[in-house]
This record gives sequence, structure tokens and C-alpha cells, in this order.
Amino acid sequence: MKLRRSMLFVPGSNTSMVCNAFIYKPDTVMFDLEDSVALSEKDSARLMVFHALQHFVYKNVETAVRVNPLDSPYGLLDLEAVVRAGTDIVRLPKTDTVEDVLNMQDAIEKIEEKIGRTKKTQLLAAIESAEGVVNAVNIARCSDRLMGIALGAEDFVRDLHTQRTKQGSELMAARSQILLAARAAKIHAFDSVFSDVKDKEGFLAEVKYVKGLGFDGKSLVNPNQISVLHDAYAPSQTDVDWSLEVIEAAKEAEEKGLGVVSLDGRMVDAPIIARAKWTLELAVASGMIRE
Amino acid sequence: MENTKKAFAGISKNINLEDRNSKILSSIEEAVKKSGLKDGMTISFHHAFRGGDRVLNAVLSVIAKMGFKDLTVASSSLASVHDEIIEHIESGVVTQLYTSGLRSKLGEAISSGIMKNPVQIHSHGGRVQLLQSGELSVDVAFIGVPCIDKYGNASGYKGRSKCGSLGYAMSDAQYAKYVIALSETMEPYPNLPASISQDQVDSIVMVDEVGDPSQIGEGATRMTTNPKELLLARRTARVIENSGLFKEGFSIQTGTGGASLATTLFLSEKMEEKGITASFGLGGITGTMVYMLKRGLIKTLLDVQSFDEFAAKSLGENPNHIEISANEYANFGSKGAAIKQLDVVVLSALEIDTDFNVNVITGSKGILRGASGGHSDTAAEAKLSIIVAPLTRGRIPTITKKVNTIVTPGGSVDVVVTDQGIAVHPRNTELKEKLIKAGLTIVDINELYERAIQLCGKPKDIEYTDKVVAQIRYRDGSVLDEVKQLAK
Amino acid sequence: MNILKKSAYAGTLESSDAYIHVSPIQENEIKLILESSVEEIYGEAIEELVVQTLKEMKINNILVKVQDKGALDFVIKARLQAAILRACESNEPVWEELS
Amino acid sequence: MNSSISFSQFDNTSKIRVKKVEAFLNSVELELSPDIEVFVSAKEKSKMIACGGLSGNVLKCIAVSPEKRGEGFVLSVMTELLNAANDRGRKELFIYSTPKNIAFFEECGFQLIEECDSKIILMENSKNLKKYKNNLSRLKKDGNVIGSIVMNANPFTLGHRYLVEEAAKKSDHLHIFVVREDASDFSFKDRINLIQKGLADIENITIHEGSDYIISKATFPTYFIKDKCSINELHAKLDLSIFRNQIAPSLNITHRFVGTEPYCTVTNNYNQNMKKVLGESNPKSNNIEVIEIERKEYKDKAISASSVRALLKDKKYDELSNIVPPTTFDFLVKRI
Repeated sequence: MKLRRSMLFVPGSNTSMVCNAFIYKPDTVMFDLEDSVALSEKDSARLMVFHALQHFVYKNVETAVRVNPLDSPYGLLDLEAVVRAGTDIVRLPKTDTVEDVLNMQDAIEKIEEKIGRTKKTQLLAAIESAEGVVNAVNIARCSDRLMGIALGAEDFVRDLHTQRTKQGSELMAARSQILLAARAAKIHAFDSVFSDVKDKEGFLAEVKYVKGLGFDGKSLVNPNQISVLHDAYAPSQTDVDWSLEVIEAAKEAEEKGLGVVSLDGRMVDAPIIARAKWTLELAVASGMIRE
Repeated sequence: MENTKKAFAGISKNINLEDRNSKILSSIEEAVKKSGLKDGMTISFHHAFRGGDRVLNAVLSVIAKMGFKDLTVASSSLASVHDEIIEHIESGVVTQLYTSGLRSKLGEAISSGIMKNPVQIHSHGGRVQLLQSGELSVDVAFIGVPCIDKYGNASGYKGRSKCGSLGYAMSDAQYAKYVIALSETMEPYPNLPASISQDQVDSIVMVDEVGDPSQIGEGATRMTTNPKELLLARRTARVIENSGLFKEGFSIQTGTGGASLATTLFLSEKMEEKGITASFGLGGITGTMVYMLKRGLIKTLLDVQSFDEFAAKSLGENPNHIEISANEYANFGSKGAAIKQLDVVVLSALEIDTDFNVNVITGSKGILRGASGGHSDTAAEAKLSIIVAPLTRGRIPTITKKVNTIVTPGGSVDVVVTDQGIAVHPRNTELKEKLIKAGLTIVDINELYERAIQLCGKPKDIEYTDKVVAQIRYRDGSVLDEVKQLAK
Repeated sequence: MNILKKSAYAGTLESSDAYIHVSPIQENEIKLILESSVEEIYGEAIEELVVQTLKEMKINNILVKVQDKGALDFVIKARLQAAILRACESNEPVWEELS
Repeated sequence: MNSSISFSQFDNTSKIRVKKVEAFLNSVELELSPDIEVFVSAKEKSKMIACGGLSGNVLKCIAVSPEKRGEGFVLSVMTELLNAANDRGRKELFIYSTPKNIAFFEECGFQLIEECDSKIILMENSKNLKKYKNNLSRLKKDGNVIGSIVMNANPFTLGHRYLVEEAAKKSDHLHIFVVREDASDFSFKDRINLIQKGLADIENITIHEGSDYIISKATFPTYFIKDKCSINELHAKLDLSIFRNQIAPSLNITHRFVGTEPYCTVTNNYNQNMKKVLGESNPKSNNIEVIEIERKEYKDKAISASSVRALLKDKKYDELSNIVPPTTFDFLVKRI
């Protein structure tokens, strides 16, 4: 699976961010046309993102766009713009039901067909309500375009009649549910943003916590959070060393035509090899080893 | 022997208690008269008050009113507050300038060709060289000081307008024929330790203000939250960390500006982590450096100019925070300039070309808007000179095919750190290997250039006339480059 | 064919952005007033870009005022297109004209 | 990233929000200008961090809280103000501010018109001043004494006529500027019309339409506030400086004539300021001699446009004919 630790939110109306986000090398750049864009700027931001997606600086980084909901006057226009412009992923806001995903999938298919786009646009469903959390398992499994599900905490806590706290107990159920759903469906799970950009310690604590839970990564609101997050996701040297051995053993076994890989007298199965590969990818991304 | 005189002959007639206050004059005008200033002479100023300087404008307006013409003004640097010089150039009071920097409207006016003689742009070390060689012969030095005693012992770490180090003024005081000290605070005699000493001062004038405290260190040390600057700083710290020089007792100089300050901070984190301390920090000193001194991460600060109030205060309090003159700091011809002991310097740039030449004096439109400072001095002498700059500023490429003006030759530059890649000067093969090994991505500087052009488009060449408006003097006094007048 | 029905603007005065104001005019021509922080080195490039963008949108009678703060080409293009679509009161952009 | 900052736009009728703007302005030592019609404000986490106002085609009361300064945030505020002005079709704009902000506003496409007492500045984004000056200089007349009068004439009275007669006698040529702002009881069209008719017989005069640069809401906003005795001294000085440094040189004006002011001390102060700002010599521009001419009286009372308006209000039409010329009288009678 591709590394997706950091997903950097870039408001489509913030020109400076749109022009610079790529230099911070997040795993995914996520342009936003929804909540961070004022109503009067929706059209202008859409055009800005439309052009940014086609610009050469965004050719070597994974791109996603959070579009407005399809039932708003902006949703379909956003979608057509970004699917045409070649976004890798469309982030679907406020996903409550399987229907929501399927509707979006239909809309994307129609556009892809119209313009002859062959590379399938992927979907990321943001779950931001109690209903969405309850339906998470079904949502996660409903479309082969779905690469992940993400928690959108700000709206979610409002729906839950509470607010966000530092220790995050109000999100416990949602985080567990979303993570379980994603793992069961073998897709990515992303945690919500941490919006107090000045609170570095609070951010780091939350990153460590969600990493511990098993999240693949997190949405970020400020480029300064990227290096903190990447450092926190860097594997330990022990893990890296062990993973190198696993991969070596697997390679040898394959070359020798052995069906079973063993290391230190124990069997190494496919999930372990996959995990080791992932660890090494992380290690490369963290600058610990070279490819 | 006919010259033999009785010991102490005439001593009684030389004792005159009244004379003990005789250095103090009532006005700038009186001091100017007493100095014997004449048309065509050279007067000097220093820039320790930076944007808050109140001395230069006040003195020049008095001199203009007195009717002097054809003066050479040698200020160790000039800030935007000094735009008033334009009037004096137009009226013929000032006909020649020596300075490290030119900015704002004055820079624009000079680029448009208002002066007949080209401005001489020198480095901080190069200025002392010019003083020593005699090319720059200062007839009257006007030295603004935060506090002074009645006999001329002056210092910068006390008083309302404390500016900290008077490093540049110290060299002026040493070489000028006549020294007028201007101050706003009178301390009891003796005001020691003094930066400018009684035996160097001819006259003293008390004025309402020598500086504006709110402008002296303005903006210099605000810790940046700008992500691009932090990214540059993090990268620069990694370059230093993996350069092979990052070990116990290393020495460092960094400038002002967001990326430079943040580099110091990231580096201090790494020093704490690895238990390394620096032997000295050099040059313009900031609050961040003072913080490192206080935490024991740096043993000594050698301060030629204090960039903010924290540095100014520390200079007065901390015995390991030492004031040095421009000569001790960076003069090429000095018997001992501290830069020759320096390991790492972190410098900024307006432009860097694919030959690693650096421009810190003219902007993308060819207008004078920067300062040579200690750039070429430190780059030449430090073991590792790192230039840090964003690849582009808005639509303006920082990496160019050829810089508008060379201030620091590419030969003295080791590494260029940008937000879109690090380039190492081809001669540093060993360093390049070290950095690659540490997981840093090193690219060819031509690649950086191509990328900048791909982003911004190829800029149109700036059109100049043949008239030279400024000469860039290298640290040894030679003319390194020339700035031409802008064609309309 | 896009027809400007009213004056409109898009963009901001922030650094790296452009503020663009367009209005319909009677004459069949493109009038461009450009103020740019990088005029000396990119003024001509920006003019070309504006004309090209208008051509792609098939607009022939327009007064364009660009206040550019060092924006990259794609930003100027996006702002200009946004201003024009607003002036045309067009809710359904023809994407092929905007590439 | 500024996504946590939100802007809003509202009219001067939104009392609660205007109060908040006022409190914010006071916190940064500025005063709310009473003539603002449209406000913009920026909030971060419900705390106001910036504001600005639009009055006619003048941007004013632009303020950014100290901790937000220096990061180009003022450019975002200016964008919102420009949007507000553009939404109302106002493209040729002025800015009232303080000298330290000149550079910011230059970045927004404005040019300095005049700075006064190192305290206030007026800037414009249209380059119209230059055009206006060029147009004026085409009407330049030769002579040693080139006089000038600026009048609102709301409406034109025998008092105005007397002032012009006296001034014209003393001048080789006399330029009369008619305040153009439509903020008086009589429209600009009617006022200038009556002036032209009432002075048709005097030869050595040119009657100019006023402009944004002579006693306008841009140069002199407090002139138009009903209670004239609240004239702001700085505004008056700014207006006079523009007259001296920008307008007078285009026509080689050497003198300015003004009627004495027996009633309102503030207007009288204005006349005294006029002597100071126009009369004193400075290196920037030639000084202009100010000549006060005793007001014409009728029955021991100085004739004024306000007394005409009072008579009209009280319907004392017969008395009117004593203090206005026949041309004005005919107009007024027809209007009834």
C-alpha cells in the first residue's frame, strides 16, 4: 500500500498555499473547495485548483480534492473541474451513507466517460456524523474506488452534542469504528486535523496516539506539522533491521522457488512480508535508509 | 643640549579646571566648526542603530544649512531611514558615498543615476581595509553613542537607545582625524568599560535622541512561523549537522532573517541532543545566539553588531559576550580577523547564479536594495559557507544564469540550500558525499535554475545604460563588479 | 462565445496573487491595463498570457485591469477566467476553453 | 494559513457590528468616521483583527490589530474593501490614512496625492489628478494677479456676486471653482447654472466645475456634515494643501479670495488656516496670498446662502429678492 501519512489541506482560495504546498512534500496534497472557501470564492477557487492540478509541480505528488457536497450548487461543478484536471483522489465530504458514495461514484463515472479519462479517480470518504460512523463498515466496502475513509472530527463532535478535547475521549468510538471498518475493507484510515497549529506538543501527542491506534495517517492544516508527523511515523531502527532481514529471506525463498519463507526458525507469511515492506518504505521516506 | 628643558616646565599654566569639561560643545554646528570641516572632505557614520538611527539625518541637515558642499559621506551602512540623503545629493552637499548597503528610495534614486560619482559599496571587513589603505580618509567621524561621559568614554549597552556593540564605530574612531561623539545620556566619569575611548574623542555633543529604540532591533529577531523559512532552516541545520564540522568546539555565524534565526534554533536542538557545544558565535548577534550562550551551548559570543535588545543587554551583562571591532571581525588586512577561525557561516542571498556567485545588493529589477555586509568576508574565510534562499520569491527566480551583481564570488560558496533542492559547489566532492550519505538529496545547481525558470518563465533582461552608479569593492579593495544605471 | 454582461472582478491583492477587473466595452478590442510588481521582467509575458486566455475564451471586447503581485501564470489565468465567467454570469463553464 | 480568518461586509445600519468596529478602532487609537456607509471586518476566532470602511468613493478607517501587522494581512483587508467598492460600481477610489501606511497602499495600486502635517495622507488609484491638472493647465491665463475663489453657492446670492466682483477687480483673471459634490440642498447642476447666469456680465473670470480634489468628500469630508462647525482642522489643511501644491500651479494662481466669516468661529478658523497653509512660504511650492473680503450686508446683516434657505423655508419670498440676484430669484420662484 502507498504511504499516506500526511494529507495536507490546501484551501483552494489561498493562492500562496496553492503555489507552495508541493515543496513541503506531504504524502498527499489535498486541495479544499469546501469549508475553507468562502461562498463568494467557490468559483474562483475551483478554477485555481483546476489549473494547479495540471501544473507540473503537482505531477509528482499524489493529489486529492475535497469537493462540495453533490447536493450543493457547487458539488458537480467542482467534480467536473477536478476529474478533468486529473486529480488522483476525490474526497467526499459528510459521508453518511453508502448511497452518498455510490452517487459520487456515478457522477465521477459519467464525467470520466464524457472526457475519456481512463485512469480511475479514487474516492476518499470523510465520515463526519454519527450516522456515518454507524455505517462505516458498509461505506468502507461499497466501492472499489474507495482508497480510504477519514474522520472529520469538527462536524462529528457537533453532531454528537459535544466538543473536542485534548485527550480526545469524545472521538474514541468514532476512531475505533473507522479504523476497524478500514482494516476490514483493506483500505486506508485517516485521522482528523489538529487545528491548533501553535500547540506542537499537543499535536505530537495526538499523532503518537492515533499512530498507536493503527491509523495510516492524518489530515494536516499547516505545513509545519508535516515533519513532526513524519518523524513520529518513522520506524525504529530495530524494526528496520528486522524488516531488511525479512525481505532478504523472502527474496531468497522466491529465488530458490520455496513456497514457505522462514526466518529465525519461524514461518514468515504474506502479511508479515507486506508489513516489512511497508516499514522499509517508511524508513526510506524518513531518510533512514536509501532505496 | 639646546632642547633640554626643565622637567615639568610650564605645567602650572596647563592646569585649568574649567577645561575638564571642554570637550562638551553646545551644538552639532559648533562641533562641526571646531572640527575644521571644509568643502570636499570626508565624514563618516556608523550603522549600529540601523533603521532607528537619528544621527546621520540630523548631522547632514546641520551641515547642509551651514553651506558645505562636495562632501564624501562614508557610513558603514545605510537604511531606509536615510532616504533624506537624496536631498543632500541633489543640492550638491553630498557628492560621494561609501557604504555597505543601499535601500529604499535612496537605492532607487542612485540606480536611476542621481550621482555623478559611483557609490562605493564595501563589505564590513573591506571598509576597514579602505580605511587602512588610506583610500577612505575620514576627516570627521560622527559617532552616535547611547551613553558617554564628559571625557568621551562611550558605550552601547546602556541608555535609552542601547544598540549594543559599537564594533563598526570603533574602527571609525581609530582612523578618523577628528571624532565627534553624539550622545543622549551622560554617565559619570569614568564610563568604563568603554567601546570608544576618551583618547579617541575630540568633541562631544549631547542631542535629544541618537536612536529610536523601537526601530533599532525591529523585526530582526521575531521567530518565524513561515513554513518555507522553517523548511529552509531545518534543511540547513541538517547540512551543518552532516558536514563533518559539527563537533565539539565548532564555531558558527548566522545572520538575521527568519530562516537564519530558525537554523540557529534547530541547530541548538541538535547540539543538546548530541551534547556538543560551540566555541564561539560570531558577527551580528541575535537573541537566539544569546539564548544559546545562556544555555551553555556556545561558550563565547564575538559581537560586532547587536541585532536586538536581547543581544545589546547581554553584551553589557555577560562576561562571555564580547564586543569586537570591524577590524577584529572581518578585515582582510587585519593581523587577526575572527572570521579566519570560523567553521560555519549561514548567509542569505537575493540571487545566486549557476556559478554560485551571490548577489545581495541589487534586486531582480537591477535596483540597489541590499547590503554587502559581512557576506563576502565570511564566505571567503569560513570553512563551510552555506547560502540559504527560497528558489523563487513569488515569481522572481533566486537562482539565475548570471547574477545582476556579484558581491560574493562563487569560489567562496560551498552549499546552496533552497526549498526545492540543495546544491553543492562541484569542488566539494567530499562534502557532497557526506550529505548524500546522510539522506539529503543533492541536485546540480543547473537543475535548480531550470526548475526556477520552469516555474517563473524566463525573465526579460534588464536594460542598463553605460553609466556606472555603484562599484562593488571586494574585501581587498579591488573592484569586483559594477552596477549600471537603469535605462528608464 | 462568451459575452460579458457586466463588470466583475476576481483574485486578491496578496503577494503571489493577482486582482483582476474586467468590464465589457463597445469597441471590438482588448484593452489591457497592467500593473505588476514584476512588470520589468515579466510584463510582456503577462500581456501575452492575458491575450491568449481571452482568445481561448473567444472574447473580443473587453477592458481588463490586472493588478499583479508576482503571480505565476496559472494563477493569473485562473483569476482572469473567474472574473470573465462572473462577468458573463455563466454558471456552466466550457472547460475546453479554460485549459 | 489564513483559513481561520473570516471576513464580513455590512452596512452602517448594522448597529451592533458597527459598535464593535468602533471599539476596535478605538483600541488602536483611531476614531470611527461618521460618514462610512459600508464596513468590512475580519475576525479570527470571533475576535476582530481588522476593519475598514467605504464612504462614497473613499476608503477610510482601515486598521489591523498590532499582532497581525507586517505579514501582508492588510492586503487581504484591502481586497475586501476593493470588492465592496467594486460591488457598488465604484472604481476610482481614494484612501484616507496616515503617512506610515503609504507603502502598503502603493502596493495596492494607490498613489499619493498629498500628505499633510505628517499626520494624514490622501491617495487615489485612478491617476485622475494628473489628468485633471493637465486639463486645468489648458485654461491657464497670463497675468500678475491670478485670483481664485472656491464656492459652494447653495444657492448663489448677492453676497457671492459681491465677492466675485471685488475679487475680479483686483485680479487680471479670476478662476472660480464650484464645489461639485452633490451634498447640498441645491444640486451641483443648479448651483453652477445660477453662478454662470449671475456672473454672465463679468468678463475676466473662468468658472470651473469642481472636482474630487477641491472641497470634496474625498479631500474634505467634514465640510459636508450638516453642522458645519465640526470642520476638522486636519481635513481643512489637507484640502488647502492640495489646492496649493497641485491645483494652483496648473493655473499659476497667485491669490485666493474669501469672504469674512462673522458668525461661525470654526469657519473663521478655516479662513485663518487658509492664510497659514496657502500663505506661508515653503520650498515645495509658491505661496498664495489670501485676501479676505468683507461680507456684503443687507440691513446690517451679512448675506449668506443659509439665510436664503431660511427665508425659503419660512416662505418669505418677497424678502428674498433683496439678497439674491434676479437670475437666482427667478429660479427659486419657479421651483416653488
